[in-house]
Amino acid sequence: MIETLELAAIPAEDEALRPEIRGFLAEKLRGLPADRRARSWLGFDAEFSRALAGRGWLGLTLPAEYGGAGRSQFARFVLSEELLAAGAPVSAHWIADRQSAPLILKYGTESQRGFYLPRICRAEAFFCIGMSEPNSGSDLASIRSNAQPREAGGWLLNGSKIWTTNAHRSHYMIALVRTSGSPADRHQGLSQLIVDLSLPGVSIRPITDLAGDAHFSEVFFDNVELAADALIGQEGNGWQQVNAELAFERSGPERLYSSMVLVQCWLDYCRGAKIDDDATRTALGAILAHLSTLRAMSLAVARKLAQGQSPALEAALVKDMGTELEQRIPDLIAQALGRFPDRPVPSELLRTLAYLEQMGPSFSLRGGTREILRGIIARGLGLR
Amino acid sequence: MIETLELAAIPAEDEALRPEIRGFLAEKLRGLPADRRARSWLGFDAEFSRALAGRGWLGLTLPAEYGGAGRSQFARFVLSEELLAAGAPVSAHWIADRQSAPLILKYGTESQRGFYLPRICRAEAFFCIGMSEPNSGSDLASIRSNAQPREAGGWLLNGSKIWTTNAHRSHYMIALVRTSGSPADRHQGLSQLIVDLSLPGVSIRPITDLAGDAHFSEVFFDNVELAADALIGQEGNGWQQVNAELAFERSGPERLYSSMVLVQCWLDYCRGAKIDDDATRTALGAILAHLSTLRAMSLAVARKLAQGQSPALEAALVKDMGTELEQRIPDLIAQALGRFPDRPVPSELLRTLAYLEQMGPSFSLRGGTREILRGIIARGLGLR
Amino acid sequence: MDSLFGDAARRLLAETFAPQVLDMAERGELPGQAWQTVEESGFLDALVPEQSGGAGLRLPDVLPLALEAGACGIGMPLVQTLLARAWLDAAGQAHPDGPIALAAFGVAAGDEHIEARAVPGALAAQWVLAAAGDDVLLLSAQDAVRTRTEGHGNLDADLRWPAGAGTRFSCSGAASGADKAGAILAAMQAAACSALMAGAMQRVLVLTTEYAGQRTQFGKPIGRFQAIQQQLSVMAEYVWDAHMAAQLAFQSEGWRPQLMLAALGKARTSSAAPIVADIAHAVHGAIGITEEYALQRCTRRLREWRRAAGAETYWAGLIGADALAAECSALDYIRQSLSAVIA
Amino acid sequence: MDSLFGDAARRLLAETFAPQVLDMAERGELPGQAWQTVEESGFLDALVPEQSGGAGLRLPDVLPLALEAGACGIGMPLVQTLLARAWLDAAGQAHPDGPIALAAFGVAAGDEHIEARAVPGALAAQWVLAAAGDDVLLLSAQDAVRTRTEGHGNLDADLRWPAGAGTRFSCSGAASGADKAGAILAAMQAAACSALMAGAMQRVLVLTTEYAGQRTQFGKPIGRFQAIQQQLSVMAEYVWDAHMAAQLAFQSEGWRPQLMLAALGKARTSSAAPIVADIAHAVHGAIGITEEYALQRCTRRLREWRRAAGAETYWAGLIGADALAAECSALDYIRQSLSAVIA
Repeated sequence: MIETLELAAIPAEDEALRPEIRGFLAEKLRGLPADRRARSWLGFDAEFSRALAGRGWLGLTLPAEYGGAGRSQFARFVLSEELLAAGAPVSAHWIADRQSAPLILKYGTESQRGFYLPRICRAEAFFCIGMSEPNSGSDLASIRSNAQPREAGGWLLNGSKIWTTNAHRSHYMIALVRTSGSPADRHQGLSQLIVDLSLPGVSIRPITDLAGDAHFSEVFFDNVELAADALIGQEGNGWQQVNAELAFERSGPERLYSSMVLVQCWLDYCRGAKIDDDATRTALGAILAHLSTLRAMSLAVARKLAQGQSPALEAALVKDMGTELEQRIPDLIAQALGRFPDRPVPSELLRTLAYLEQMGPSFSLRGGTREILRGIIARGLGLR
Repeated sequence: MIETLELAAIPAEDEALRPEIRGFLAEKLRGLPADRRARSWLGFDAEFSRALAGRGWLGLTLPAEYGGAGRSQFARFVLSEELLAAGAPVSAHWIADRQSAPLILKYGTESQRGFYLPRICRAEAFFCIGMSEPNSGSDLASIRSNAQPREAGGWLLNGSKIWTTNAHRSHYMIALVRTSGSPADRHQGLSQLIVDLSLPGVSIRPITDLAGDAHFSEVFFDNVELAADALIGQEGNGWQQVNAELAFERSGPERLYSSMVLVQCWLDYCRGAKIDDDATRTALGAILAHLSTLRAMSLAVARKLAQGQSPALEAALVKDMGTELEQRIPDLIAQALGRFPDRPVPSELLRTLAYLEQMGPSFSLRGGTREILRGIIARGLGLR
Repeated sequence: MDSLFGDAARRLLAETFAPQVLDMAERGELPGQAWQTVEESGFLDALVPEQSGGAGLRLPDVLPLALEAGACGIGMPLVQTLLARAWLDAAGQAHPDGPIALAAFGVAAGDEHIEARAVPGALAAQWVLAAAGDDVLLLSAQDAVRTRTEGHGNLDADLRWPAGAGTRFSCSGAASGADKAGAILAAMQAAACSALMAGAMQRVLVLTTEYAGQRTQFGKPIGRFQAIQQQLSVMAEYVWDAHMAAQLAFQSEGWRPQLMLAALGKARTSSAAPIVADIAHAVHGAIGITEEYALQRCTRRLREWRRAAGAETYWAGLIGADALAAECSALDYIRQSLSAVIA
Repeated sequence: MDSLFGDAARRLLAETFAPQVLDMAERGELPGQAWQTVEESGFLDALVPEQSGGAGLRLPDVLPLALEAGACGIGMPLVQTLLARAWLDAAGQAHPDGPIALAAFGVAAGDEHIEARAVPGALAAQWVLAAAGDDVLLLSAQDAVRTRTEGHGNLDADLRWPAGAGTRFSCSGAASGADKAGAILAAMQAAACSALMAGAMQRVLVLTTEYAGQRTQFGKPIGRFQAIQQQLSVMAEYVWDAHMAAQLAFQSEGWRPQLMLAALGKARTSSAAPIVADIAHAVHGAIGITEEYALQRCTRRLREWRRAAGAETYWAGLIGADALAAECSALDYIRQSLSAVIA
């Protein structure tokens, strides 16, 4: 039986970061309408990321020797929650900061660390993750992109990746590719390579999404020559590394706040229009109450991370429930607003609502579908 | 792709049954509190069943030559909906009327029809269905009860059945047992036998349910000697027959009205106490609207039955959604009542609510679990 | 019900409103050619009496057309135009050419301005039939100051005219309740949205089952996984239920939707819409989020039509209030107020 | 939090409240011996200050006991008695012996009678602490005319006393809002029910996973079927969430629950309770419906505690109204009003 999570408090020194971050955001986001801010971690703004880096807020948990701030997981929690609740456009550096940097720190050579981490902290290296392929979504074992060892050393990369967030505006991709064997070998023979996306043979086709944005891409590799140190971690160990990486991906507060700009926008409207009916009160209270328990659970996961544990199961559980709430919030708000069709609703609120209704389904695709997360939980329950 | 259902009207001559039934029920159910009526098709009252039979309302769709009324499926729909909405204690004859009689009519010999059907129509033969066994629930292929041919002719029955509704107060059981082969043969070698429950070697242990009632039993067969004509239908054809029978079971309006007494009791309370708040209005409207579309779908299934079709897929679909609504209704009403804890709620309503909250889960166990019904639908969608 | 009319209407809409045509409308340009084709087909006058030059059909007869408009994801107010033309004829007014949007809610006729908020499909309309108090106004959509209400691909708009604009139909003579001008327009919009949603959901079910049968993961089509099968079964249930709700919403002896049946239709289809859309996207995964794949237009419309003219909460509330005020039993309320079969 | 106190309390409750003892209580007989055992353990005075002879613990310290009372399915007002004793001590009153039920809602003190409706656990109580307007009454449950409110196995009752019965504590001096007598008793009942439900849900999860691992169908344990695994995972999520909600409801520097945290706890656990109960029964099948199997007591209690003193709709509405009236952002409202960690 899996243990339930215990309440964890944010240490005072980490909580102390909050006013400074708020001041920064109030200035940087001034005038940005809610429906733009609702994009948050799909909002790409390299300049904003550099400004954050200028404040020392990229690589917050990385060691100082690599340009990081050496702060705790709780500090990172406070920063993330302020950025996401405000709807800051964090997409440019988000993956590098959240996934790539910890991966490089854990599995990289000293020279890889020394090269990439300071650049990530300075917002000079944006990363994307190459996992899905046209014929493999959640089923990563079926990956066909492959890198052959070159005689001169290094690798020759061929194949393609799809649904890669920000590929067309990132500097590097950490790609999961086959370096030996065939798809029949399943998870054996997969490795992670860092691909400089400016190399010859790399071509990128952005894909327009249903909201009219192009946040993901298809990436083609045609005999791309990579140096030997493109390999990150151990050859053939890519599957294990990816799962460790996904645990980072799943444990952050971004699995909670994707609809927070909408909640705030709706709350502002209700207060401004003096709306205080029963349907509104109940929906608002239900949303806030659930956000509160999920936030507490997310903090408990952060504590486990801070203690050096790998709370993969707990992270999967919090993520699955968190994305479900994120997806449910637009629906609850649509119900509350739709209760009173004669009341005029500001366009900004309707745009924000419509955007999140449409993008909501993607919240449970990133980092493992619902079925996969529930499979992880079922394993934790001893059922498989 | 499966076709959606088309609206069907109840013919005027069948609709005309309604006032007569209402008059009868008004008299018979006078003074029976809602929490007793909420038991409806678990409410056993042999005298009530005999009174119904006296009006010619048992075996309504059976041919007149066997004592039936030769009426249409729509007549049966009207009768069933009036009985269930009123919460009449129909359990004594329900299974015989709904499942056993059509089964005997379809698969029985002339002599079996001549013997059983008139008795069913006179409420002199109550039936139960022996399917589940201690180690087989939905997995009927794993049945271990077996009947061996006797040298003198007939069968020797051994084994046991469990969760048999009304076994301890029925005259006959239609049991699915193995007559050849072993569980490894799966659905081969199963047959249906009509077991006279008064025979030597039959023993019955009622099981108390969570509401304190004993509506189902465990039944043991210890060398029960059955005559040759205990076999109904073809030897070895039991699995096919059972599935045809379950299609009857799934297609009735009882998959809709299990919580109807509660709805009415709640509605009476709200009108009496002049309750007209937003939460109540919305919940009531949602319940009535969904009951209405499901009723229309159920009528469309009745039309297909009347046309001699076997709408197994449609019945599974309507049943799955119908039981889900039946189960959801107590929850919706609990939410609406629980919105205003200071309002006094009559005990009768609370008892009815509590009973249905607790028994609700059983609605989706009878006649195929949710997973099984959804499997049937998935097959209809071409997915398996 | 698979009448000749239905078949012909379905074929025409599917041919006329190709994705490129819908894209054009979503960019805010009226697809004049497509509209002209439909106009010439006579379908737009289907509900207008024969003596006024229409086809004199009853509401249930045009359900196939409305379902197909939903299945195509047509955002311009086509079904609404059929209803609006019938309304105008009944009011003794010849109808203008071009698409007519309905503004059943959110209209404020003040001393300086007439404002209509979040009018469904207004960016692709030439006219707006608006309920303002006891009266109804026929306004030129193209003369209005129009502000797009939502985001990408949406056709709703806030509209503003100077006071006194348009043609005013005084309806204050009408009785109360369901016969009030606002209630009639609301029922028209609710019935239209019911059928549009039901049609879109059927399309979404087809797209999703086909995709689940083709897309392979872990060595087999994803439609073979029990978890996916269970979700698709639930989706099918809601789609069938929505179809039944739309049929009920379209039961009428004439052209005019009955208020409580329209309420039922809008309540049920609006409840189903987000569930169906969410399952469809969950099964499709990333490809469902792309602009080029057909799913997104249907699901976007589902969410728009669900929010248009009151969500399920509003319409269920209306039914609940009506049932509380009635004196019959719950079963009789369902049988009498929420059921109908027009032969 | 796995303190010595917690371990000891858990062990004592599990040993003392065996199923036969609970059955006795559900038949309306007070299990005097069991109560005596708990009384002698001192646990009932856990929240009473040391100077009054209690253990002087804070609310979060007694959470393990409350969770265990829920896991055992104890319907008599045990956790409520801990809180009532602390309240009485704070009011300067020595507490009476025996179980004390809380009547936070539905109390009417008229000229002839005092009536308390649907008081949770009243049939297994000797006393009732009731909020009546601005005052609180301590009444003898056994002197009341008691009418069982619900059905089989339920311990709630409607109670009636003659006017003037019991001891009256005048609390009208108290400030407003959360410090009103009614709000304090409501918060006590809400917090108690939160922990009871969270504990019961943990038990239900254990029972259900064990059953799914043992019960074989179609040749393998049902827990190996993807559809069952998905349901159990959802159940686990709600159980964890409920546990967190109960922890939050029990955060207090003293014995007294904070109103908004108690509201959060009751809202979340009440939302989870029917979902968890329904999944548990769906997985268990017929055996879960039997009286002799342990599941039904836990799920019955879950539904009772969910309905007791306002369902999730009431408590979410309270939070929503408070948040609307506040001036801070949604995030800050969550951080400041709906979060707390007592070191």
